[in-house]
Amino acid sequence: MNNLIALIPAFPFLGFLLLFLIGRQLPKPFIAWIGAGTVCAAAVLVLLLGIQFLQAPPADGAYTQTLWQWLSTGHFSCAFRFRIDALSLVFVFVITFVGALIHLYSVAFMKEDRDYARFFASMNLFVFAMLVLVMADNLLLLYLGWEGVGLCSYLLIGFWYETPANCRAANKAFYITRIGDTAMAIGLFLLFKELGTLTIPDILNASPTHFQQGASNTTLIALLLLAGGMGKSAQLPLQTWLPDAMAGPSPVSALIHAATMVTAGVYLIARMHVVFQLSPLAMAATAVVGGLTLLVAGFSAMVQTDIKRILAYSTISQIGYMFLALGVGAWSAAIFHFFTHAFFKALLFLAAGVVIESLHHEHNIFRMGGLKNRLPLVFKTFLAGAAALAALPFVSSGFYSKDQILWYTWSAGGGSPVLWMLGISGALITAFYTARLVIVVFYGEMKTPVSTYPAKLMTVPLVILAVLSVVAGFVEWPHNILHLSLFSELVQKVLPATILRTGIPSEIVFQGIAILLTLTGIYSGYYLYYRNTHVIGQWQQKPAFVAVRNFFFSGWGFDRLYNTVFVKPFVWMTDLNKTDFFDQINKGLASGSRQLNRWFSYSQNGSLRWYVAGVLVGVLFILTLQLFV
Amino acid sequence: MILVVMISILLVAGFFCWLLAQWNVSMVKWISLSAVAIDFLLTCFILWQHSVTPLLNSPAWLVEYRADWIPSFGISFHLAADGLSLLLLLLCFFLGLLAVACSWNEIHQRTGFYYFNLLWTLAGIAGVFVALDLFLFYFFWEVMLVPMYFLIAIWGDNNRRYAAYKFFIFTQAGGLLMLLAILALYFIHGAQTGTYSYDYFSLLSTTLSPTASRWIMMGFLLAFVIKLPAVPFHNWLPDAHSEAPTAGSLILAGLLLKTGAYGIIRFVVPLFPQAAAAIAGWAMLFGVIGIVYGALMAFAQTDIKRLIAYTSVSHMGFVLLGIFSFREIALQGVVMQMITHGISTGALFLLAGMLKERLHTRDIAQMGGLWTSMPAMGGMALVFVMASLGLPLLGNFIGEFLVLLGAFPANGPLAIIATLGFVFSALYSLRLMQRVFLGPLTIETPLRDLNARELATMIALVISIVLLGIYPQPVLDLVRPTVMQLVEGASVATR
Amino acid sequence: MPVLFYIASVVAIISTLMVITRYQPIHALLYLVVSFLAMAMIFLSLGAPFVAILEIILYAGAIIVLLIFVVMMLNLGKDTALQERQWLQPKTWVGPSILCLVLLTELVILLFRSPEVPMQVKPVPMRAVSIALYKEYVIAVELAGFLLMAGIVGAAHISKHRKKHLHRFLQEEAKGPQRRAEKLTMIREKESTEAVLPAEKKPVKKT
Amino acid sequence: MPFNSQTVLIVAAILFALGLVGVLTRKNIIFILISVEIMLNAAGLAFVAAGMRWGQPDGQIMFLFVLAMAAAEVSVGLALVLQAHHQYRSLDIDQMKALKDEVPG
Repeated sequence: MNNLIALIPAFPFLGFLLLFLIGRQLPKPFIAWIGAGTVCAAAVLVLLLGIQFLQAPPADGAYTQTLWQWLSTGHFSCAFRFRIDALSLVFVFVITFVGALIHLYSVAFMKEDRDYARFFASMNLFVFAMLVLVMADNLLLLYLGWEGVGLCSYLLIGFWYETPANCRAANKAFYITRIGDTAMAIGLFLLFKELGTLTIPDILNASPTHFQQGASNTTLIALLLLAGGMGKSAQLPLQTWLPDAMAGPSPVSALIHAATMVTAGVYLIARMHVVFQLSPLAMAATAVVGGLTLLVAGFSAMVQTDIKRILAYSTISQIGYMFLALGVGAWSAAIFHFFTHAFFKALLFLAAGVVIESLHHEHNIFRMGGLKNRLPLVFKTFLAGAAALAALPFVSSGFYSKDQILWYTWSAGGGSPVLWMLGISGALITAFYTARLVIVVFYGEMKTPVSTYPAKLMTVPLVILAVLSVVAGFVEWPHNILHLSLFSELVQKVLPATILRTGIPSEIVFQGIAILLTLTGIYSGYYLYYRNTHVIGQWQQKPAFVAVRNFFFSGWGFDRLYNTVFVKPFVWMTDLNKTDFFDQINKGLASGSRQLNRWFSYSQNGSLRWYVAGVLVGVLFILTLQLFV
Repeated sequence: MILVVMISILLVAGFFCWLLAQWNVSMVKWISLSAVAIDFLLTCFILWQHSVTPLLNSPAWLVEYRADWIPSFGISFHLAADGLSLLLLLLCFFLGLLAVACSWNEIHQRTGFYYFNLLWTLAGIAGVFVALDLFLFYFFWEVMLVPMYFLIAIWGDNNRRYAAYKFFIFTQAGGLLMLLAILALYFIHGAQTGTYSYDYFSLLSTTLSPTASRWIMMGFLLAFVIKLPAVPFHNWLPDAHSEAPTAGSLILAGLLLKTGAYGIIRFVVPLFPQAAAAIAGWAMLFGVIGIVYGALMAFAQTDIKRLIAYTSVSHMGFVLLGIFSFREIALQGVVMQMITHGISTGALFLLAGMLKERLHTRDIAQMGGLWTSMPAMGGMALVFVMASLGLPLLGNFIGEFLVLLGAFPANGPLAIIATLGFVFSALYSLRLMQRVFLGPLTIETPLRDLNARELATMIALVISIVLLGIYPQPVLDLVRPTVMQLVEGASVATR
Repeated sequence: MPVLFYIASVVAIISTLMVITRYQPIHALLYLVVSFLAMAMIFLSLGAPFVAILEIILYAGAIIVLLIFVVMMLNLGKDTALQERQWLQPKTWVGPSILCLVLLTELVILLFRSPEVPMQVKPVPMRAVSIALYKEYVIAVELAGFLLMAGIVGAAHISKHRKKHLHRFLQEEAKGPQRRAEKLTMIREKESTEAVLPAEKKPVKKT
Repeated sequence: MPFNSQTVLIVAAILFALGLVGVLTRKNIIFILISVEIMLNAAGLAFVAAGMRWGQPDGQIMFLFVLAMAAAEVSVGLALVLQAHHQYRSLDIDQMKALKDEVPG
């Protein structure tokens, strides 16, 4: 099996190569076979690998395969080496499995598109890059995947490039994540300076002895890596790109901007957990960033009207939960939430894609409505996903993962009541906006007629994901209910177990509060948007409410802030110096000598008398020198 | 001897091109193509020869040729190539092939003289990369300059006279400073040892007073940073690049700039290790300024060739930063950066030339949505735009990453600022991509996508940049002895 | 002898002063003859009879005659005198004169710096001059011959052309044969159109 | 005043200065040529005087060369005068300024 793990990324890469080189000449079915088939093959391979891993774990906890020596100079050396341990396995599984489903979905979804080959080429490249990211044995290779997924995200957000807004969104996504990437690159340089290696196992082994607990350089490295994660995972303050990234096709949003790429930050922090653990400050920062983000994004999600933007803000918010969990030291809880979130959020996006396509590319939820009976299968699957997002108790996977996080935010080593408060209010908001979304879209009267119905190839992935959204949580139960924690047992081969503080109220109290708040949120959504819709209408009369709503709607004004603080001054500055300041110096030199030439030209006036006088003055000068020397 | 053959093939073929153009123009193209191809194969042959024996154990100088030229002044015809030189020769002939190929249909007037200039410029560049006699080096330095001037001044765009003058004055000013420095070194060395010689190896042993060494080094360094170019001596570059014909831009960006970097590596640091170490901080600072400033300027440009030209300024900043950090990793990165920048920027200029040929404008405001009509060109452009913003998997990333990795221990704050160049490079690169290929289609006239010749050149470039990105180890091994010597020399000096 | 010298010098200086202040060219030339004759006297008083004779023959004879010829040929008379009279106002000559005076003063001061050596007038025989001329200075004599030859040929050449000719560098550039042909046809067309026009509008002269 | 070599040279200097004044102040080319002749003659006097100071013939030989040069100069100069008269219909030196540099804009 060791020699096969390189095949996992190789399949999608092969697909990319074929489609990139000869894709335009191929008929569409061929493209679909190549595009989806390669990812499916990778998924099958991962399933086989996973079964083997679970049955007979490798001796050192990881499969590794070295392809070739990439770079070796001085005491720096890096190889194309893949490594799959338990943490990577979870990610690889999600990427290939969800990826395969989304590819199948896209075969039908993108059928009418002119650039079919380009779409699948980019998607395959993305899967390849994402796999490289999570399978990388060293941080340089990880960075390769990291940038690769950024490129694919750029390409796919701007897939319909003829609309300028899409290109702007793509550029914005790339720029903002690039800021995080740059911070991460600096972190890598610092790590290399300190440890002399970028190989992940070496770093994890050497860090505890090399770094001191809480030393400033450790904190710096951890914060820089965190910044990288913040960029990729759309966390405060680098979150503004993700809502705009919804300009891409829905499968792209599902795969890249919900299930996989945006969780790369979570992966990075989990991967580098040893470094983070050495720096309490960085851990606290991670938790605070996550906590704030989940609230900020949750509030924005409450007032959005575009179905995909709601989901985008909810994604930011859910990743905020993961960061929160990472920050308090609940490593496995974060990964578990990633696991469940990947299913239900991909499901929600795919279902939203179906809805949007069925309604003539209508994005506004207030022009939808009453779809429950028209698209019953979509409704059911969407409901499963929404339940998981809202963390409906016991029957949804989201409940199990989120409940664990909420419990640990108070009880884990890095936890605190404040963080718990953040998390729990986020849960309330999440439940509220989820209920709002479901009710506005699927209940009430129909405002736009359904024009097309989804193909079978689109509904099958929905069903599979819906089932997973329900059952994926059953692998890990709260300890006070059932002692079944398959997931954390697997992940804890790599990640440290969560350390609980002492003297904490019983877990059941927290669960009760969380369930109560979730139900409250759902009910209030139901009340405001179904039972008593005029209440909202009354509120909208009040200017204060409208102001707050607009503030939330604009994503807390971050875009405007960045526009005035960074973008406009930057553009102004570059425009100011468009003609190159240094060129002016040279031009000045040139015109100075030209001016001298003009002055001397006056002496060249063609008059013989003047020339003779010049000679005379020269002679006088020499003679005068003679006189006085 | 093989080095002499290489250079003389180019020179002789250039003459033939000039003479035969009256009778048969297409023969001229084939002559120049085959001359460069022969040189390319010869370089490959040398590399192959030395790859049979393990490279790391062989002496640093792989090929050497020495003959007296003007013995009474101690001037010899001394050519030698180590791994670095061979690598740059390979790049030189590779880009030379592309330059000949891309001017195939572009040049219609005075074709013979054009190819004469092209080949002589290439010969001059090749000579610069292998000359080990300082007089000879200066000679080749001028040989590459003058034909380049003609290339810009005769076959350039509307504002070609201005650009050509500017190019010539800048480089010539630097060249004269270098000549002064060479002479000073020659006389000081002669006064010390009694034997007057321009030979590199004998001059290496000159002991200079700190003041003399600083001034002489500044002479060399100025010539090279003008060529590189480093801010604030970069102004000739945007004009020259944007006005030159496509092949001219290709050679300027791909090769001429590399002669500056090569000069610093080969002459400035080994000849004046102490003085170089003393100004290392400043040089790195100017490198970083170049990175940031070039990127900002590139962002503001609307002329596609000027934009690419400023990206060169930005990328060459990494070279300066890397060289003066005196770390092995950084220097390896510098070499990678030189090679990959030659390829990627050369490719971008080729693309700009193709766009100019089709649209008759260089203004990106008039372009847009070209992907729709030219998807193949768009794909190629995407690859090289990504290379220029330092995407891993492509060669440029290796260069920049190694430079920064090596520069980090030498000067942390500067390296951090240089890393911010990643963000800026993303800004200008994506802006270029978006303005030209994305967005709504603005041009109604049907445009021809890449033809077979263009596709072949672009694919050759893509393959080389990807190969360098995923397997750069041969390059690193090849230049390792050179780099090690440099690092040792510098470390002795700083101690 | 000194007395002779002083008298001759005074005559020379005065007559030269008259030369440069005359308005009529012919008057100036006549004063110039006087000046040259006085100069010949000075040479004689210095003991250089050969040079004195040459001065009279060549300067006062040949060169002055040439100048007079030209003055007569060009008929430089009252008009020239009037022009010069109008020109020679104090404001035009004061400045240059002061400059020259300064020059003279400086020269004199410099001359008096060196020790005064009384002049022993000891005639150098013509024989010695001739021997030196054809022995040590023979190449210079040849060169002087060349110079005179070139002067004669040049003078002949320059005075031969009557028409106003521009140097070829100054002529209009790029006058290829094709362009000239175009011009010719243009001119012909013009002439043919003008042939239709009334006679008085025709070009008067054709060269 | 004693009869020194300086005295002779002073006379030569005075004549030279007078010639120079002529060149500088006159307008007609003929006058300028005449003044040049005066200056050449003064230079010749200086040569001769210097030669006599040492009792050597070299000064006189130099005078001969000056003479030859003056002859050539006058012949070419007068030819030019004739030519100028033909082309400009005038001998005014102030009208002949073809060598004037055009001041770039």
